[in-house]
This record gives sequence, structure tokens and C-alpha cells, in this order.
Amino acid sequence: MSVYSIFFYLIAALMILSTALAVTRKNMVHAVLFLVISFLASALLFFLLGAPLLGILEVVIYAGAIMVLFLFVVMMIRIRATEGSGFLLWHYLGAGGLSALYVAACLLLVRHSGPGTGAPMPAAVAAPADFGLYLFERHWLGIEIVSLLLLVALIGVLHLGLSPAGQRSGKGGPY
Amino acid sequence: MIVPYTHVILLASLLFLTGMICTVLRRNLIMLLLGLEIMLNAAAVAFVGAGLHLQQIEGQAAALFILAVAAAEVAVGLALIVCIYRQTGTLDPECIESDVCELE
Amino acid sequence: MQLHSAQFPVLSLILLVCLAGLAAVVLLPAEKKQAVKYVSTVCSAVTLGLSVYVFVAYDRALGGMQFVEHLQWAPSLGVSYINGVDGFSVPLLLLTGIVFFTGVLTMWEHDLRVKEFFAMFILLVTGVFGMFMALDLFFLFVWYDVSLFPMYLLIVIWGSTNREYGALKLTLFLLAGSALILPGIVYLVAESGMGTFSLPALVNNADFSPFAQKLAFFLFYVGFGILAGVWPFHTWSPAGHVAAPTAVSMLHAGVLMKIGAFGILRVGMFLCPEGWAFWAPVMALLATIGIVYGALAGLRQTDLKFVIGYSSVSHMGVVGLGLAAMTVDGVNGAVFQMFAHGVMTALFFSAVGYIYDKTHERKFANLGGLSHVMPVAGGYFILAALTGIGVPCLASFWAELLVLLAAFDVYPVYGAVAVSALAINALFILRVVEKTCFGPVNPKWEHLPDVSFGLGMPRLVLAGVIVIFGIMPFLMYETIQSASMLLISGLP
Amino acid sequence: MPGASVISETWLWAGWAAAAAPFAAFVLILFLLRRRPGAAAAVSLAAVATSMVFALCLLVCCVDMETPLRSVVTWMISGDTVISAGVHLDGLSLLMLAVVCGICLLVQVYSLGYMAGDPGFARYYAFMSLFAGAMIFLVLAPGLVQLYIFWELVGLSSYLLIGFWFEKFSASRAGKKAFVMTRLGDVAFLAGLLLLLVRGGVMDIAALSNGAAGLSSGMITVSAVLIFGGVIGKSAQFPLMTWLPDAMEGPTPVSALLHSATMVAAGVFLIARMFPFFSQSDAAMTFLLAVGTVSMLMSATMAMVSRDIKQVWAYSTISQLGFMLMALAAGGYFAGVFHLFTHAGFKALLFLCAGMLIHAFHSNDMFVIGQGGARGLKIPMLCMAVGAAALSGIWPFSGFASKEAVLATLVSLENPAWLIAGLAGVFLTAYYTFRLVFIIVFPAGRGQTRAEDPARGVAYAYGAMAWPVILLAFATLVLGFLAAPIRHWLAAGAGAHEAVHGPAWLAPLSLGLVFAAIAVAWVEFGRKNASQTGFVERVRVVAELFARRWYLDDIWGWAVSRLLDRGAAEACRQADNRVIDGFVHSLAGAAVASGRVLARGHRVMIQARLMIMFAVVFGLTCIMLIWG
Repeated sequence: MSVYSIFFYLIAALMILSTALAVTRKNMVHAVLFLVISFLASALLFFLLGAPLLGILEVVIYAGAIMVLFLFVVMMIRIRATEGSGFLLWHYLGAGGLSALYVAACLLLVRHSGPGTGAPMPAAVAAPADFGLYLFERHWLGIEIVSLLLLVALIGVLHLGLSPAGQRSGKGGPY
Repeated sequence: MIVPYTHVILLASLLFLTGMICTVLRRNLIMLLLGLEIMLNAAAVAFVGAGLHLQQIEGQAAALFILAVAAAEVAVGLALIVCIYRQTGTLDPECIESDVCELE
Repeated sequence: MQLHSAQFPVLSLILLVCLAGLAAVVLLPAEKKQAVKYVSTVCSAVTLGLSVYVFVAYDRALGGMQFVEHLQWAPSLGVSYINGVDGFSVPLLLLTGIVFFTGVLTMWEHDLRVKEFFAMFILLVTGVFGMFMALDLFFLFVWYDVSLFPMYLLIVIWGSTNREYGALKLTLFLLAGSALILPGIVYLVAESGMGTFSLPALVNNADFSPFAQKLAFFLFYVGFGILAGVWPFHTWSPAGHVAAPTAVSMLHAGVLMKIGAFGILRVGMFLCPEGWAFWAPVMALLATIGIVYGALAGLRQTDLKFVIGYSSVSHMGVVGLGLAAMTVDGVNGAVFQMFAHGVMTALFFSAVGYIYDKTHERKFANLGGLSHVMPVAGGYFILAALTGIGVPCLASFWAELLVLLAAFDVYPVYGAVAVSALAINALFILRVVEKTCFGPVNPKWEHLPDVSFGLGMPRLVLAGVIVIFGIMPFLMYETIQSASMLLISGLP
Repeated sequence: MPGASVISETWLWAGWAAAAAPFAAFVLILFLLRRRPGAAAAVSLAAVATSMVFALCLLVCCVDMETPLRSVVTWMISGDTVISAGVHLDGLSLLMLAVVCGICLLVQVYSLGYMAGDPGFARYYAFMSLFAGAMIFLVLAPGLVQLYIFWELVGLSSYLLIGFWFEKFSASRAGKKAFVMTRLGDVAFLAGLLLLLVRGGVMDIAALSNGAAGLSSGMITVSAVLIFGGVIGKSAQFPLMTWLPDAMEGPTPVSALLHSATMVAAGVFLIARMFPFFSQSDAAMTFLLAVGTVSMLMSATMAMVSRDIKQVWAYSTISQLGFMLMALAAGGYFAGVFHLFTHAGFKALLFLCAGMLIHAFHSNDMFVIGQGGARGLKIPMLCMAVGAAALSGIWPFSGFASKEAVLATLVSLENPAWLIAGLAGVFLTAYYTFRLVFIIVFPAGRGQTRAEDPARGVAYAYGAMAWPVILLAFATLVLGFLAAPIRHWLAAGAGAHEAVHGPAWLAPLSLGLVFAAIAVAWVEFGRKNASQTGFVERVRVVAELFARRWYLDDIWGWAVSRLLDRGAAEACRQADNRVIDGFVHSLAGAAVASGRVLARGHRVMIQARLMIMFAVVFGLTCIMLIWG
């Protein structure tokens, strides 16, 4: 077992733990903060798996921008910590069944996985420069589309934020 | 030499499961969105792992796109949640179906 | 099925004239109502002329499919544009031409959304023409549906009593029929393994198993039978007739119901003779029930149009009985009955339409003495009624005679029952005539004008057709015979 | 012999022309002369006169004809079925043609006076022409289908004529009743005809008669009985008799036309036409005999209590038709046909006289007419007396000869019951005939009405009405002596080997019965201070029974309104509304309801939906992995 693999298991444990904590927190601020930890850990994992650019982006976008946005919204609307009444029993049962199904699907996938998946993977690093070149050579269209998507999202968010909520509920609206 | 590919996938699937449970079992729209983020992240992890396993840089490209889409999605989703909250005063997904809520 | 190509694509010309008329009507501004009417009249007159030409020029001695046009349309799907007429479709083309022309003239005083009305009307007629001449199953089905869907709008927008209900019922019933026809067509095409929708190719070369024939014929019989008013799928027809405006009722009862019977004949009987033989007893039973049932149910109606609607059910039962007999006489009689009943019902509805336009009253208990007030309009009404009763020397007598003859030959019991329905028919139609046209004049209607020459024209044409073919049935039978002999002799 | 064939072809053309002329007149009047009554009447009269001239020419020129002449054209071919039209000239059809044309012509002349000034004058003549044409074609028909077709057209034109004054409810209803009831019989006729066509494949009457069709005897009986159904309807026999008295709602000349020589006689004519065919089945003939007898007696009893002058003649028409059918059914071809001819003459005479009286006194009630001073009108009264004498069967009037022939055929039957019934009919006929005559001639309150001017309101076109009546009276006097030539003439038609003169005791017996009946009528109605109530009317129940036509109308009314209208028809209507539409509606309802259920499924929380979505995705994954 190499150092890398020790790192991997540590990071994995951290990720699962913090994600589980995040999911179960009643207080949403705590939940968001635990999730930040989880995302930071996954950024580490990306470094470990040879994707430094992605790791940095993960820190900047996920753990940075997105989670801050969450935090912002949570703080802004100051929701009561208590959630509404829980679910009926069948809902929990359904969730259990769903999980079982999921696990089954995963196990089946593992069984059907191709050769060489059990062997340790070789380490390799995609240098940010190579990665960028590759992206703009092979995926320039996708990049453009994604940027357009982001622009659209931006405009949409602006529109949603500008519309006075009270009037939007009525028929027609101001526009 | 790092861990086997299976372990990375296992990690991703556990993350995905957590996210899924979060979306399905929390009665809070924001937490629902959080669950979605977790699942997207799990997918990104799986992609990066697969890229390493196959020695292909393609996996990282897919992960990048996931990141971008997640960002857009979160922005719009949160804006919507804010709007909904302003209108209904609640974040309980059940109450968004207004007539269901009125029955209570 | 022998094909004789056309020197000149007269069939497509009919469709083209219809489409040109449709385009012209659509392009005209909505305010120019008179122009719209003139365009429609010209269009219908030209199609009538062309259909008369087809009727006259059809070579009776030669028989088979004539005026055939063949164009590849979508070879990868096996769809081609084939038109052609035989002795069955020639009379029906003529019928469509007549009813189209007279229907347009009947609506001459119509004043609500004229442009849209005539556009829909012409579209409907285009579908009907196309259906009667199409020899490709795909096109046949498309034309069939083209002729169905304007009906909904025509009834909902321009209809009267209970029109939403009537239109919806009609549309749902007929679409249910389409839903059976399409699988039937696709099934047969798939079963043939030839990958073509061409009817002549399928008829000549495909070898369907008996099971496939039985199944497909059943689908066609029920699917088209709904449109043909086969008992017990007939209830849409009285409701639809009542709701529809006059010209639409004329076209609907006069031509559209014939499409159903024609579909059974063209698709079902040509493609699945064994299925036909298998289901014939059931057809005969349902048809006989329809004949008696229509007459009986008509006896209790109070609305003029309902009466005619139920008499249509009864008369279409005659068509069904003739087809079920599987003899030359039966098929001849059935096709002639389609023609005769079409003209008769058109006359009936146009006469009723005139009465309704003037009085706004369709409960015949409130009418009365109209023969005194409007002798000519009343005369047309009475003539139509007499045709409906089956008085000799009027067209439908010959049809009923032959159908009953065939029924006596093949199904004596059904034949006897159907004959006895003639008496009930006479009772209920004469009762309506008595209440409407005879008796003391209701002072409310005393000053109504009689039908003018212009408005009387379409009725005169229809009445003339009834009498001409009533006195000279051989004109029609020679044509029909040329097809029915081939059909029957080709039976296994 | 080419010359002969040319001549016969000419006659055939004459036959066609005789039939076609009235049709042409009908079309002409209907389309061009609707607003010109004078011209319409002229055209119609000219057409009928043409037919009459042709008929007489044919009668004179074909007198020594050996075999029937016929000209047939194909009307329609369908498969193996050939339906032809044509004219068939033999003794029966030519005589009948002459009688029909003669009566039509006389009635049309008479109508000039009777219908003068009616708003529907032109229409009247149009229908009259249609009727005449249809009747002529019927008479000349060589085939059963043609006969049926014109049989129906006769029914149609009678419908139009009976309901001529359609503003009256009763008139239009009577027309409808006539049409529907005869139609009921025609249904049976059509069934029989189709049966013959299907089984035998032959429609030609001559071929049917000489057994060329090769039908089994059972089939002959069945089809004969079915065809009798048509006869029963058309000739107003039991149980379809009640339309005829109602049909008196039409104008009187119409009654005279319909109920003497033409429409109702068509039934008898059909039997005569197909006599050899029907003779092949004894059972059918016995059935016919029974029907004729029952109708004859029943309607005679009805005539005994009626106050309406036209009704009496209507009942007597049924009765006499029954008499003819009895004769034919008993094998008396000549007797039946001869009675048909004589009856045509004197019944037309009686109706036309009654029409003159009605026209003069504006009432159908014989008591009113009598008190109005009808005896002052010499021509109608004298002629009516002639007609009444003929109807009763008094020598030397035509009725005597034909009635004796009928009775003679009845004597030849084994069962004496038929003869007794026939003699009873003779008695009743004489009784009700002279009851009517005495009531009119010797009204009860004779003294008071004398003062009134008998010719009041007679300033009508008297001549147009009088001349046909006088001609008919003359014919009635003469026709009885023409029995022998007519018999010779008809002999070619069928194996006429029946007795014309019965045993020696028959004529005195029947004459004695007639005079006894007249004496009874005289005692009750004729003598001074007579009570003017008949012996039947003294028994209330019987009088009621007769006056209400043996409740036949009630039975039919009940059958139509209860069984048909409120029974079967209502059941069908309800079935339509409840069962079929109910099923459709419930189908539609089920579609809507299932849509609601599914919609509710979609309204659950997003998370449940999300769960379903996940489950489907993973389930599919599992399935693909397991079976993929």
C-alpha cells in the first residue's frame, strides 16, 4: 500500500463522513459548512487522481462560489431550523427500497465491470496547460455552449430576482 | 500506484447514495438542492477516476462540464427557491402543490 | 384487379380543382362573402362536371380499374400515389359531385363566417373525393381522416342543437374507428411481406392466411362500420346529423356514411375475401337489427332531423345486408343503395334545412300544413320521404329490391324481417310527412315564402337524380355490375 | 306471316302509348301547368281520352286474337336477375284496360263539375293522371315485378288523392292509413314475390302460370298466401279492411275511382291474372275463400248501421270485393272477373250519384240528404236507383247476371257453408242498399221539407256531372247481357270450365232473398210513419259492434299505439339512449375518471416522483444488466 493509497482512504473517509453529517444536519448553515469540507476533500481527491486543474476549480467553484451562494440564501431567508412534519411511513419504506435497488444495481455493475478494474491504477497527471489545450482543441463547441448556458442562467436569475414576487403570483404580471 | 478503480467507483457511488437520500428524505428545498450537488459531485469523482483508469483526459473534460452545469443549475435553482419562498412563505416541497397544502 | 391507365389524369384533376377552390377561398378576404360563394360554386360545378364525365366515360364493358394514375411517392415506405376508379367508386364519385354542388347552393343564404365555412366544406369534400379514388392504403387512410376532421369544426362552429355534444360524440366515434382501421392496414401490409401499401399489388399478389384475413376484416368492419352507421355503433349519427348545419348534414349523411360502407367494400372485401365470408353472418345480423331498429327508434322521435337520422341508420342497414349476402345482386343493391340513399338523404336534409331556416322549428308537432304555405318545398320533402319509404320508380326502390332479393336468397329469415321493416318505415316517415306538411296551417307560418327558384335549384337537381335513376336504374347498374361481377367471381 | 306481325306490333305500340299518355300528362301538369287549372284538366282529359281510344281500338281489333301479344324490354339486369317491363295484351288485360280507362275518363269528366273552383284543381288532375297511368301499367303488366311496382304507385297516388284535402287532419290521416295498411299487405306481397324470384327465378306471369318455374307445391302455397297478403291490403279484406271506409275522406270522384274499378279492384285483378298459378294450391285458395267470406259478411253488417252515404258504399265495396274473391277462390274465374266489371260500373255510378247529392246538400248524412229534398233531383235519384238495383242483384241489371254466376260457382263447392254465406251476403246487400234508398227517398219528416226548393244550390256544372252518371247507368243496364261474349273473350285466358248458370232453383232463391230484404227495408224505412230504425239498431250491443267496425279499428289502434309505438319503438329508443349511449357515456366517464386517478398520482410531492424516477432508472439498469 503506497502513500497515495493511504491518502486516498483518508480523503474518502473524510468525504463520506462530512457528507453524511451534512445531509443529516437540521441546521442548514451547519449542513452547508459540512458540505464545504466534503467538497474540499474532493478537491484533494482530484489532485490525487491527477487532475490539478479540476481540483482548483472544485475549490473555487464548488466549495467557494456555490457553497457561498447556498450560505447566502440560507442566511437571507432565515428559515426556521425545524423542518415540517416528517414523512409517512411508506415514504421511508420507499426510500429504503430505493436504496436497496441502488445497491443492487451497483453490485451488479461491479460484477459486470471489465478486466483490470481490481488492479491499482497507475498515477498520472494531466498538466493544466495540456488539459486546457485539449479542451479547446476537442471540446471548443461544448465550452462555448456551456458558457452560453451560464449566460442564460445569469439572465434567468436576474429576471427571477427582479420580478416582484407579489405581482408574479397574479395572472399576467407586469410585463 | 494508487488504489484500484473499483474503490474510486465505490466512493462515488456512496456519495451518490448519500445525495440521493438527501434529495428524497429532506423536507426542505434547499437541502434538496444540496443533495443534487452531492450527486453531481459524485458523478464528477467517478469521471475523474475513470479517466485515470483508462488513461484518458476525456474524463476530466466531462467533470469540467459537470462543474459548469452545476454552477448554472445552482444559480437558477436558488433563485427559484427564493421566489417560491417569497410567494408561499415555506420551503416544504409538499406545500408547493398549493392545493395539497390548503387541505391541511 | 386489372388496371387501365388514364390518358389524362382526370381523377387528380378533380382533387386539384378542389384544392384550387380551397386555396382561392382561403386567399379571399373574409368580407367578400359573395365572392367566396361564387368561387365555391364554380369549384363544385367543375368537380360535378368532372365526376359526371368520369361516370359517362367509364368503360362498362371493360370493367376493372380505370383512369389509373401511378406515381412513386415514398418508395422506402412502399407508399405510392395511385388513383383509379371501378364500378363501385364511379357512382360514389358522382354522388359526391352532386351533393357537393347542391350543398354549396343550399348554403347560399348562409351568412356566418362564410369564408371559413366554405373552406372547411371544400376540404371535407376533397377528402371524400380522395378516399373514393385512392388505390393506395396509406393515401386512402389519409384521405379518410382528412374527410373526418373538418366535420368537428363544421358542427361545433356552425351547428345548432346540442352541437358540442354532437360534434364531440361524432369525432370520438369516428376516431375510434380510425384507430381500428390503421392497425388493420399496417397488419395486413406487414403480413403480406411485400412492403407496399398499394392496393392492386396486395390484391393481386399477396396471399394472406385465413386467420389474418379474419382478423383484419373484423378490424375494417368495425372501424369503417362505425362510420357506416352499423348497429350498435350508430348513435353518433343521429346526434351528429341533428347538430350539423344543413349542407354538412347533407354531405355527412349523404356521402360520409357511404365512405364507411365503401371502406368495408374496398379494403375489407377486396383484401380479405375469406374474412368477409367468415363475418358475413354477423354482418347480416347486425344489418337486419339496424334496419328494424332504426325504423322503430325513428317512430318515437319528435325532431325532424332525428327522424331522418334514424331512417339513415335503417337505410344503411340495407347496405350492410346487401354486402353480407356476398352475391352479385347483394353487392349491386348495396352500392346502388349507397348512391340512392345519399341523394335521398341530401334532398331530405336540404328540404328540412329550408323549413328550419324559415321557421326555426324542428319539432314537427309544432309545424303543420306546410304544403299549403310552401307547396314546392313541401313537395321536395314529400318526394324525399317517398324515396325513403321505397316507393317504386324512385331510386332507392331498386336498391332495396335487389338487396332484399339477395337476402331472401342467402338469409331468408333476415330477409323476411327486413321486408317487414318496410311497413314500419312507411308508418314513421308518413307520420312525419303528415305532421309537417299536412293538416291545418299553423297561423305562425302562414306568411312564409315558398322556396325561390335559386334555392330550389339544388333540390331540383337532387329530385331529378332520384327520379332519373328511379326510372332508368340500368344506367347505374351496368356500371356497378362491371365491378361486382369481378369481385364475386374472384371469391374463393 | 309478316303482315300479322306488323299489325300486332302496331297494337303493342298502342298499348305502350295508352299507358304512357297519362304519365306524360302528369309530368306536364306538375311542371308547367300548376297555375293553369283549365289547361291542366284539358291535358289530363286528353291523355285519358287517348288511352281510352287506344283501349277501344285494341279491344275491337284484337277480338279474335289467338295468343296474347306481348312486348318486353329489359328494365334492369343484375347478375342473373333480369327485371323487365312491358305490355301484355290478352283478353283479361284488354277488358280491364277498357274498364279502367272508361271509369277514369268518366270520373275525370265528372270532376270537372265536382271539383270546379277548388284551389288544388291542377294538382288534382296531376294526381288523377298519375293514378290512371299507374293503373294502366298495372293492368298491362306481363311480369310480377312490374305489377308490384305499379301496384305500389297506385297505392302512392291513392295516398295523394285520398289526402287531397290535406288541410283536414282527417283527410291526411286517412291517406296515411290507407297507404300504411295497404303497405302492410304489400310487404307480404313483396316477400312472396321475392320468394318466387329466388326459388323459381321467373317473374313472368305466364311462365309462373304454366308451371315453368318448377316450384314445389309447398313453395307455391307459401308464396301464394304471401301474395294474397297484398291482395288483402289492396282490396281491403279482413283484417286490413278499415282503411277503406276512412278513405272516404277524399273527394267523392276519387272514391268513385278508387273503389270501383281501379285501386281496390287491383287485388282481384291480381288473383285473376295469376289464376292458373294460384289454382295449383288448394290450401291457398281455401284461405282466400275464407278471407273473402269473412270480409264480405263483416262489412255488410257494418253497412247496415252507417248513416254516412259514402260509408255505406265503401262497406259495400269491401263486401262485393269479398264476393269476387270468393268466386275466384271457388274456381270461378269468369264469375269473379265478370263481377269485377259489373261492380266497377254500378259502384262508380253509386258513388258519383252520392257525390252529386253531397255536392248539392253539403252533407254526407243520408238522413239530412233525404230531409233536404233529394227526391227532387231526378237524375241522381233515378240513376242511384238503377245502381242500387244492380248492387242488390235484381234482374235485368248487370249485378244480377254476375251475382248469379258467383253463386253458381259457390254451389259447385262441396261444403254448403260457403253457399249459405253467399246467400246471406245477398240478403244483407239488398237490405242495406234499399235501407239507404228508402231513407233518402222517403225521409221521416216528409211534410215539412216539401216546401223547400229541391234544386237549391244546384247551380253548378250539372251537365259535367250528369252525363257520366247517365252513361254509367246505361252501362249498368246493358252489361248484364254481355256475359256470353265476355266469357268467350276470357276463355282464352284460363281454363274457364265453370258453371255460369247454377241449378234452376238458385236464381229464384236469390231473387226471393233480395225481395225479402227489400220488403224488410220497406217496412222499417220506406212506409209511411216508419220508425226508420233497422232491426239491428234495436239491439244496442250489436249495433255498437257493427258501427265500430267489429272493433277492428280499436284493435289496430291498440296494436300500433301500444305494441309498436309505446312497446317496441319506445324500447328501441330507450335502448338507444340508455343502453348504447349509456355504455358509451360510461366509457367516456371511465376515461375521465381514470384520467383523474392518474392526475392525482402526478400531484404527489416532487420527492415521491423523484423516488419513482430513480427507481425506474435503477430498475432498468438492473434489468439490463441481468438480461442484457
